[in-house]
Amino acid sequence: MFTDFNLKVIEPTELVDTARTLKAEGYRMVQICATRIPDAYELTYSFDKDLELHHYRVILPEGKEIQSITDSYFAAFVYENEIKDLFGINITHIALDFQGGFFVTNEPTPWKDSK
Amino acid sequence: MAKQTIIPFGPQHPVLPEPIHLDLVLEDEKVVQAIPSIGFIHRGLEKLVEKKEYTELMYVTERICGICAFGHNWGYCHAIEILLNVEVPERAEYLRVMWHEMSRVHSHLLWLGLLADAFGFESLFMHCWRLREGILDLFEKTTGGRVIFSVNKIGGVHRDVSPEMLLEISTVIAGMKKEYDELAKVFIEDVSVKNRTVGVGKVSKEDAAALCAVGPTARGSGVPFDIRSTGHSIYGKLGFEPIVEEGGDCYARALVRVKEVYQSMEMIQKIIAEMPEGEISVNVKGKPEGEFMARVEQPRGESCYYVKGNGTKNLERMRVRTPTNINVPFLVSALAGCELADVPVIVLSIDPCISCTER
Amino acid sequence: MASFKMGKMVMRSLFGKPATLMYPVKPAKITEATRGHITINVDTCIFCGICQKKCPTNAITVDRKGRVWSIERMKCIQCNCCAVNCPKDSLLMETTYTAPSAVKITDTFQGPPKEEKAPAAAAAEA
Amino acid sequence: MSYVTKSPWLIHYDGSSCNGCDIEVLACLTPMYDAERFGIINTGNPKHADIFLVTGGVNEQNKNVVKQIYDQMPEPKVVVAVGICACSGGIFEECYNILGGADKVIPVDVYVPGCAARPEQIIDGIVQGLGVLAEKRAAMGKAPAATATAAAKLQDKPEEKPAAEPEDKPE
Repeated sequence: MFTDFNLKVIEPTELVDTARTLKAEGYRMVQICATRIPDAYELTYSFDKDLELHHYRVILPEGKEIQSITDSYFAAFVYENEIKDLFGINITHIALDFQGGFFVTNEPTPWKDSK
Repeated sequence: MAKQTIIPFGPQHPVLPEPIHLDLVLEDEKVVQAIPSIGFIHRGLEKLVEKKEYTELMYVTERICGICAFGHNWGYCHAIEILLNVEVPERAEYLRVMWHEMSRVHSHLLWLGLLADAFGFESLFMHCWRLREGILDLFEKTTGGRVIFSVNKIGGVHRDVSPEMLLEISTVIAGMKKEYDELAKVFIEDVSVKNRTVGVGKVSKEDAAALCAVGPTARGSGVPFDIRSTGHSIYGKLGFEPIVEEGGDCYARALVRVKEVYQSMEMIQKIIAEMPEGEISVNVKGKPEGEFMARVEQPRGESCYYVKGNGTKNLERMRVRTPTNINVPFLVSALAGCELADVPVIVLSIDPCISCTER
Repeated sequence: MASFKMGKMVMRSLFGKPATLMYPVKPAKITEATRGHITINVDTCIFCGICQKKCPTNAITVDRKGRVWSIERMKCIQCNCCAVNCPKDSLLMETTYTAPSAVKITDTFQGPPKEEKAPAAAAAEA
Repeated sequence: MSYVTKSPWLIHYDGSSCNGCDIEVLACLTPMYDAERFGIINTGNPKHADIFLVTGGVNEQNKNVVKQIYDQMPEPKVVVAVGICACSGGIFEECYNILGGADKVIPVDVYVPGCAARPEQIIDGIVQGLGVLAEKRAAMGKAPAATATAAAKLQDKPEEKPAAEPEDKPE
């Protein structure tokens, strides 16, 4: 049973290359999770190989944009659009970009001001 | 090049009780591209962490989805138990897996019925749903609810199941298996089922793996990915082996589910036979701190529960990644190049659960 | 023989008893464990307000001073959370469900006045 | 019009529910509960329906869908809100994207409690809805020239704009 949280913090600029390497090594993308922390966002990218989870974390300062990983993992478009709509993080070059129309909410980007 | 037409599918569509909207770009009768748009049942329940304590959040997590309610609740409890360093009693684990596998039987029967309905096999639909009621009755007798159970708690389960009840479950499941044999035969052999499913919505093993598909959807394409094979909880003791089909079409996905029902039924019998005596819950104290991601194999596939606590009774973040969420790209790829008339069957074949997806 | 795959099932359905439960004619199927609706024994209730605080949907209102316990039936989700947390076990999950209605029902229970038996009863129960 | 009492058709729309009530609504139509023996048919077309079953709360994206389906149904019509979410928003009431129960958007005639609502409760709710339907029809009969708006007034219901929306389906 896995009880630890394999976390590795990387720079926002390293993200696309990391995703590409992981893809070549046969990792499967599990999920992307955004968390609001003071003055920044915490993006956790989880990958899986042989049923073991590996998390890569990007701390993205407020107002900065980040490049999409959809060129390595097409399936990431679901999460990236979601994060774009709910957190207001600008993710560029998404393969299937809904331009903020993925989730229509009562208030735009409800998570942005949660802290 | 033929003229392109865009046909909207959903949100209110007879084949699917749930609202999903697809823009189907057609050339004649062929679907060239499908663009999903969701958010019709987005509730934003992940944000409730700010308003509800981590113990109250239990009742929220099981209402993420009414079909796999037990699994959602279990996954969340498991994540919190890891953060709080709680060892769950063995009997509680056995009971949890028993209810979880019962959920799988009920969910797969429900899906098989809906599939039959999607290609117009009304009587098969009715028979699947009639059989499913047997499981719901067992749920009501053991937990008190038909679809939402409220039986889990952090550190164990609320209700114990008496030996007489276990015996009854065992007998009911054995009886159900006999009836299910006939239904399974129809799904596996019947010409009308095969006509509508064989070769429809084909996705190769490589594509399924690249699209990160999970659950029976991936296993139907030959990807042997199943969280239960990590042997977490008591699955290691049950000798679990994932069921894999190589076809990659709707028929293969149906076949995986047909066989998984048998597998779950066998597992339930095994659990009942091996059920240990003892406590069903431990007292839990403290406030969760740190972060963890728990994974549970739901009827629809792997789902993840990420929790981040900061030492207060309100969590900092709770995130749920549900199986349909990650199967949507798979669906988009399966729909490209199919006939318009096959769209409902393909959409159903990934077993979409939209309320999970949008939370 | 594709058309006879369901033959046995069809024959059984043809001659067997219907599977239908005939609900309005026969009473609803209810088991001992069924979670239907919450009731309160106001005589043992100490109006501590824990149920109000714990209720995930805020269906319960407790008026400490007036000793009134009320529940909005159209908000209660039968999660049994209040009954689990009740320190005096005054709350009980009954097996019968709330009937549908055209208005949103609120059930109110008035507790006995505090002076009557406060010290004695509390001591006896503790 | 009297034959409608014998065979009321219903349309079911899933608002932002958790699926629990939806599968229970479907379970009502399958052999064990078999609401079809009362002549009830689950139709996909609002123009054929007398009873509108709403499950789940209403949010920003589907509030127009709910409204459109309601407007497209012919008079007299009954709205049955199934489940706690459709009654009041339930456990999701405090979520940022939930407006509340179905009554925030359309007038609701019968509330069916339960989480998830049991099939027996849903059948009870539909039967109560039939009573309301008969009353509404009687009210319409008294004023033969009554239009949809007049009938709504007789029922003291908030006036709905009858044909403001275009007649196409929300699909």
